[in-house]
Amino acid sequence: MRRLVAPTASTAAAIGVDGGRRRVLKLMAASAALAGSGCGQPPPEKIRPYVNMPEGMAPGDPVFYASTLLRQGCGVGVLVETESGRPIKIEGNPAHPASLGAADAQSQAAILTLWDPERSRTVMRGGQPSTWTTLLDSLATQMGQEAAARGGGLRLLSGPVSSPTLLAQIGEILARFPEARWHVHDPAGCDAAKHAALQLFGGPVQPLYRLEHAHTVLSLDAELFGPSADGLRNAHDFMNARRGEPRARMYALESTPGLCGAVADTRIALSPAGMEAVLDMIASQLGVSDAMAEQRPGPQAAWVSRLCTRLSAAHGASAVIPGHSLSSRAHLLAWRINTRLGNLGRTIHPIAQRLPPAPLADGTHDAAPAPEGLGALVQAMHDGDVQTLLMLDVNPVYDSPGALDFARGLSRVACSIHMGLYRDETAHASNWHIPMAHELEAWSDARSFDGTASLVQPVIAPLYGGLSAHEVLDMLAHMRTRSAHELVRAQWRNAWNMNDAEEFERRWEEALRRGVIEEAQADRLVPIDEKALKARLPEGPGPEPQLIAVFANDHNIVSCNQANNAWLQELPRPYTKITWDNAALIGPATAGRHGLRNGDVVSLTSADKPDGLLAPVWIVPGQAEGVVTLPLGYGRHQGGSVAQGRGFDAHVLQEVRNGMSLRSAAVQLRPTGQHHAFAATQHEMGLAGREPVRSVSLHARDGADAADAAPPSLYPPRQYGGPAWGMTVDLDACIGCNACAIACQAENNIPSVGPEEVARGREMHWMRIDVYHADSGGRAQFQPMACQHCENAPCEIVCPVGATMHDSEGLNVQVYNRCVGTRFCSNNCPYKVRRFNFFDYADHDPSAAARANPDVTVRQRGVMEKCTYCVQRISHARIEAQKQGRPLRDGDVVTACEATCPTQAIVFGDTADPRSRVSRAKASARNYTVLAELNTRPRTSYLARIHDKEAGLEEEDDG
Amino acid sequence: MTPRFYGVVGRFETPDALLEAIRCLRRRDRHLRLEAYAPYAVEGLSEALDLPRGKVPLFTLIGGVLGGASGFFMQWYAAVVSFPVNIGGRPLNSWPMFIPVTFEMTILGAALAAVLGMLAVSGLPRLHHPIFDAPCFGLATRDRYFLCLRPPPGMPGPAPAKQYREVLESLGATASDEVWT
Amino acid sequence: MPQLLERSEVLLVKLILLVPVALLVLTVAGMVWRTTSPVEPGVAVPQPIPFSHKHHVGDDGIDCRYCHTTVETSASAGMPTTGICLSCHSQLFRDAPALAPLHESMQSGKPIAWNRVYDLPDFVFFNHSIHVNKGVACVSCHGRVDRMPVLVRQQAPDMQWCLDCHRDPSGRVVPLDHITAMESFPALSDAQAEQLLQSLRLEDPRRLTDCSTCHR
Amino acid sequence: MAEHEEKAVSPGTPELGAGWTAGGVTDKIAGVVLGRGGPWTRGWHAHWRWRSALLISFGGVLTLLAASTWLFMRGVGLFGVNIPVAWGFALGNFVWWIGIGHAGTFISAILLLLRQRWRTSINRYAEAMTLFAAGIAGLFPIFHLGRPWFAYWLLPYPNRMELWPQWRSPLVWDIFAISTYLLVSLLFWYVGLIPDLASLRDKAASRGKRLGYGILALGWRGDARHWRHYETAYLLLAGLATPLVVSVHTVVALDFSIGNTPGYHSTIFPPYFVAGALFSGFAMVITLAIPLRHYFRLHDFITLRHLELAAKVMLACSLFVAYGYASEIFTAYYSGDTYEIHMTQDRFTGMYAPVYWVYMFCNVVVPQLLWWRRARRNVPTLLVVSLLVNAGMWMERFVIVVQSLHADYLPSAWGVFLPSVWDWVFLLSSIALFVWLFLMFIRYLPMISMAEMRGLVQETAEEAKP
Repeated sequence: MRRLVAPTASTAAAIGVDGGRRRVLKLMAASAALAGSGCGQPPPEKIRPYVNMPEGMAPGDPVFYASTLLRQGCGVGVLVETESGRPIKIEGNPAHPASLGAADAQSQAAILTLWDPERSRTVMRGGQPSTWTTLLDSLATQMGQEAAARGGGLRLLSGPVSSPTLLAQIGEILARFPEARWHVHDPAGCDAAKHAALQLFGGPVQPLYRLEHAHTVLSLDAELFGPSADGLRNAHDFMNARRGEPRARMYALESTPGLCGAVADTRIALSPAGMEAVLDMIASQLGVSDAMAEQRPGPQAAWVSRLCTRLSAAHGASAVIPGHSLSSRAHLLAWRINTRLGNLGRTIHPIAQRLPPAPLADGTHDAAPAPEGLGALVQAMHDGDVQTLLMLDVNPVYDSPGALDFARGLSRVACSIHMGLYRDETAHASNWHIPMAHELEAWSDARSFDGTASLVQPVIAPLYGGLSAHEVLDMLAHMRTRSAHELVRAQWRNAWNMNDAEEFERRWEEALRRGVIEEAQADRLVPIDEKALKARLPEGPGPEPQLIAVFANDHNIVSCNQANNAWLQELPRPYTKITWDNAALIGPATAGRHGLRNGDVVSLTSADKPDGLLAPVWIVPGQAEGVVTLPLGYGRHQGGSVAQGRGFDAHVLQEVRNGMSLRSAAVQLRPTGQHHAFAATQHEMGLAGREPVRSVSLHARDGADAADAAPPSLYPPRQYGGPAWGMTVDLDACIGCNACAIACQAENNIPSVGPEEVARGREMHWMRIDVYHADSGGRAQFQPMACQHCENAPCEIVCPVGATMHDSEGLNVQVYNRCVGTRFCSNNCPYKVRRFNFFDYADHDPSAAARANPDVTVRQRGVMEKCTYCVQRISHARIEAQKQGRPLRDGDVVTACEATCPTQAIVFGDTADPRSRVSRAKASARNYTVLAELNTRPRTSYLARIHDKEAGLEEEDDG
Repeated sequence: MTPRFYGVVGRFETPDALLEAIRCLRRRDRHLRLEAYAPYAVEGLSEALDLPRGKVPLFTLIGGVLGGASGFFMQWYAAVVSFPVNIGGRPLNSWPMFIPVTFEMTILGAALAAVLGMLAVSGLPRLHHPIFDAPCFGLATRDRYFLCLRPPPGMPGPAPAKQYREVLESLGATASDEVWT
Repeated sequence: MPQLLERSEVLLVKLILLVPVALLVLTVAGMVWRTTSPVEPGVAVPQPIPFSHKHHVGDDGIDCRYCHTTVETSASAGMPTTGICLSCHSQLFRDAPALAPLHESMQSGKPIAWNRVYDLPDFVFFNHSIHVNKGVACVSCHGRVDRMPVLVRQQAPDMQWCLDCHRDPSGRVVPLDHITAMESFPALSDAQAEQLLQSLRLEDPRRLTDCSTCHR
Repeated sequence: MAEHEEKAVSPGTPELGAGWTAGGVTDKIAGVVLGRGGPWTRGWHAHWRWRSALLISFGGVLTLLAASTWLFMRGVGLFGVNIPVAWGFALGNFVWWIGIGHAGTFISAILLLLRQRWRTSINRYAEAMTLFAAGIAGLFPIFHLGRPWFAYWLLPYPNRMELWPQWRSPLVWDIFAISTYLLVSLLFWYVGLIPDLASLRDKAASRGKRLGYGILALGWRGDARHWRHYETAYLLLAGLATPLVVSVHTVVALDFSIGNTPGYHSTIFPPYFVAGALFSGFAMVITLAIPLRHYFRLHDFITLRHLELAAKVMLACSLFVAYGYASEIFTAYYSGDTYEIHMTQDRFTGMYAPVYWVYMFCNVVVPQLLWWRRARRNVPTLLVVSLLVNAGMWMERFVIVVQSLHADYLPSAWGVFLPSVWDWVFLLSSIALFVWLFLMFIRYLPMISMAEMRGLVQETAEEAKP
């Protein structure tokens, strides 16, 4: 451990975060002192003040920096909370269009990756530790040769790139080595969509959704609400449209339950081919399809025509959104339908993907040709045309389709250089590995999904000696090492072509403060190519195979860099509640046909891969029958102890057709008789005749009451002098994205306990997202469930030592240092929201201590814990208000879950103040409390979901 | 120091013999100092010796009352005066929930008082006692019955040992011995 | 039948019989001791630089806030940075051997490692700024530092001790302009005291004695 | 005065064999302890049996020590407990042992007040059983604490945090109830022992034993005054212990019925727990009586009548407990409460249903045998029945504690409890500890009250006189 720790400390010292180190020591000392008995002189502590105090920083007061996190190359704005120079928490950046103040689970968890002691620390050569200088030397010679060959053997492989600086640098390299090629590998992306767009627009174009203008949305396996670069924004926009009049409608066709299905007015389980058929039928009804799709008789035709009428009724305010699993033909159809429905430029903006500038003779710039895909690179590697390959933050050896066999190609490359956060599969297969700096450790910039440029601002010096991609590319292009900081500033100085240094500094400072450096231009819409639109469609899909595998992005682990993140690993998947694992998801009927139960291991084989892979199944209600969904991102062999050896690698079965890596494949399924024990956090998803989740019909929104009559009490209600904190959760707005759960974990130092403990039912999440399968359609209802802060708290009466009690603002307080661990409170809690430290779960790694929120106690073994309504934030706000001699205002206290929620489903505040947002929410007729009959009088209440009868596609609602 | 005369102890074979002897002696002189020893609680023995009722019940009562009162007071003081907190919205003085502890404390106080009182009034523990010097007194805890005849306090003159022995043997004591301290 | 014990021995035995009683007493005593603060008061803590509060506060009359800059704004009072020390000592006693670590720190950029004097358990969250802003004088916790050549821990930071004040702060607060004053504040007339309390807007003792006030 | 000469000899009654004199019973019982004329030297082999039993059980005791050390080092996570099932074996064992610890005081107190003669020869060892069982029961709540080193925070004592126990919690009531119960039972037992200790003092050969027993006897002389106060005190203790017995298991029942968990929250619990306690208690009395009378040839003292009467009490308890089970089911359905009904159905058919049906068989069906006099007077049958009842009662506690918790209000929170190996280690080694303590007891203290037996001899002899 010490070997791992040393660099942390030294780097921290270098940038003077000794306050941080002090806290590190303090926490470690604490854990040492607390362990075992509670007595004994505390170990002597050092206080290390700054040598010179950085301006605007006071020890003990958090400082927020605006920065940007990358999601598939696109930027998502965040605010990073630092405590004495140590980044400890991530919030959304309200000024950034991709965040609007919200942050998703992946962004929240980035803090853990940042501090991950298993990140790569040294330059490696052929598996041996090497140095940056040796790399430079050999690189110099290598590039010399390349220069001679005009870069004929030089290849650059990266993920999708939006950073203006990086694009410029790539442009430089391509200019300097005309024969060199740039390839982009985007395992989480969708080649079919790109291909379709290429055909229609003649260039790389991405659809940008403007759901706030949408009234009727048809999602076909689309991961609208993330995790992706635009997920937060889509969720936010769609929920706003839902709150408006008329209420926006969502129709979801899904092969496996996704977040859209949960909020859909009608959700229908269909295989990708089925969805394509639906698109065909819609297209032909709208008359935009030359191929007259065979009208399938029966109910499907019926609801498709209803759907069609609804879509065309909402002309210009509808959106047909195909997802990854659909073929490029289906995407073409979708574009046509959207064009016909007049959605282009309204709800769907086709925007051009940014390309590196290619300098022209006259000094002006032109866009370089679009990057090639992975297929072309592998081809070149097999042909032996690649001498030098630089791989920036990609892991193709693991996450490229098995059909490509990237590793074999790579072995034929003379000089392969990998740069990444971890020593992953590709790092081990390459000649060189360069540790990369985390987004929060190095300067850069990025564009969001809508083109807004923001700065990637480091909040701490590289903890493990990582380098920035800019520095490496600068090396490649000019054989010099300017700091990323200089490079980025130079880039923007040119972009603004400013010579006035002062003016530049002012604008730069402003950009740093807001995080946004350049607003999106609205005029970047790409016109659709009419000819291509009219062109004949390719042949429809052949006869559907009996079983088709769909390769889906995992809900939590989207990129390889997130795989070693224990928070994301332990975060239950929205529908299966599986942690630490991926599973082959199948429908009940399919399972029945093969006689499978949850956890039975099956072998999946395809025509190309007769040996196939072994995968345990999980039966999901609402899964399309005949479809087995295989989440990607698991079955890692390298890349950290957390990532390795979990789940199965579905890439093996992934096929490639004319350069596109396909998202589905025909497979055969055979039970093996083996069994795999999953660690799931929720076992019963039926309602068992209870009403924890409720819904009211749309038009009774203000009429009928969702709440039960409050039972009488023997005692008069307590009068609270000051604020009476309370919370509401809007079940109609909750999309089950889990962001709140991770935000809570990050804010409150909640440990992750590992798969074994989860399997024993000992997960520690204070905020758990319950899922109930309300109806057979598999349309689920999510319910964020944390401590309800009951007025008549059952937990408090039974605690023998008064470790849980009410404070004068009505909080149900848990006093860790008083708790002896009888666990009686948990037994008596009807919501079972209390969590217990059965073992010493707290992470005692110094990096964890440095990461921990210093305002929240790190809990000892044997004590109970639970949601505190972020009491530390309440005290902070109260103290600030008191110092200013003013009462607390609504919004002064924002809990971690509330802050991060993309749809503002969670509202927290003072229920004693009738004008507060929470009081207004509680006044709604949809407001109800769970298990009210027990007379616990919870402070947390829920707003019943709205059931829009008219929106349904079912027979009876028709007409 | 010169040994003082404690009394004469006579041994009897059966409880009836003992009781008979006591009754005779009492008939002769109400104020004789008699001590009877038996291996179990012989019925009618205390009546024969007309022993006082004893204070053990009173002690027990006091112990119980004290225990109960202090028990309730402790809870009331802790919950209402010393550190009042809102527990599950219940009143500070939720007396119905204080009853179990109060009850247990009552029993505890009473029981302790009963036992300690019993020991106190019967002068136990007393590990050294002249009567133990009497030969075969060990049988008093097996199956023999002893009667000790003691001189009235501050009786002048020589010890009436011989006279006492005759009296006891005449009353059916199978053996009699002098006890000196 | 012989006596079990002679008179002399009886006493001994009775003493032995007292042992269990003694044990009981000891355990109770032990319990009380276990919960006493492990941090004893009156301990003088040596420092890398023999810094004298007596000299700086008592003789030179430097205000607490000159060095403990964040005491009014932040949870932590803040330890003086090397820079602050040097703001005077770049002129005064610059060659004093005692100050060598100071200059060394400035050159090397490595902070000076002071030894902590007041250490609260990690589950206690104490905020200097709110106490200072509510009229709790420095001296009321830290004592007459102006008389301490070497800083001495004034008292054990017991919960009991915190509660004394939190239960009834009224008598213990001073006007804000006396916060850093060392000599005790002259007694106030009732009217003045009343006015002082109003100006400070102290919170209700019920809130001040909530667990959540100090424990999170 | 010839008629005074002949000693009282027992004529032979259902409670006491014929031909016993006061001296005889004293010698017989004291012999077991003092090894004079006792089975330790007799022909048959109680001695080495006792030794080997002691060794084996001591092994168990060491296991318990080791296991608890490891438990305190690693944490309570060693047990199978989780959220929602936060209480597991530990609490089940606690209730079970406390239950066993009830028969003793019941016998000595209530039967004394009811002037039941058959109490005499079984109360002493039953009280010992009570003490040991209650003591062991007291260990389990500490084992199951998250931070056992702070267990003393449940006691009111002066502390620098100025904090108190939370008096509304049944666990605090437990602390008081159980410590009171232990203390009072100890006093009761000890007071009963004093005259016997004196007997041992006077019979003991070696100086060491005389001293040991002598000091414990506090110099008891059998003085008439002593006997008078002694009897008063003993009777008062009985009077106090009687409500105490009832209160203790009532409080234990409140641990559950105060809670709002379906399956816990039930007003029938106190009486039904008390009955259950006596049920298991008497089962244990019989379980112990049978080997005792066999190995130590106590057939004249612990007669078939004793066993039969104990069996009758057991039968009565079984009926009461059965009523408890029935009323639980009835109220669940009668209340129409979703949660109660679900819990009950889960009991019938859920994953813990097998345990449920087994204990139904052990606690309700099996004891019905005891309606037949032949069964009641047949020692092997009694042994089997009592063992089954002991097992059955443990399973009942297990189901009440675990099954109620594993599926309560919100389906999303439902979970499963599976015992870990440590759960079993603690259960079995606690039984070993009990056995070990009991073996030590019968070796060093009279397992039957000699003083009372002497009284009984006299009493029966006089009754027999024309």
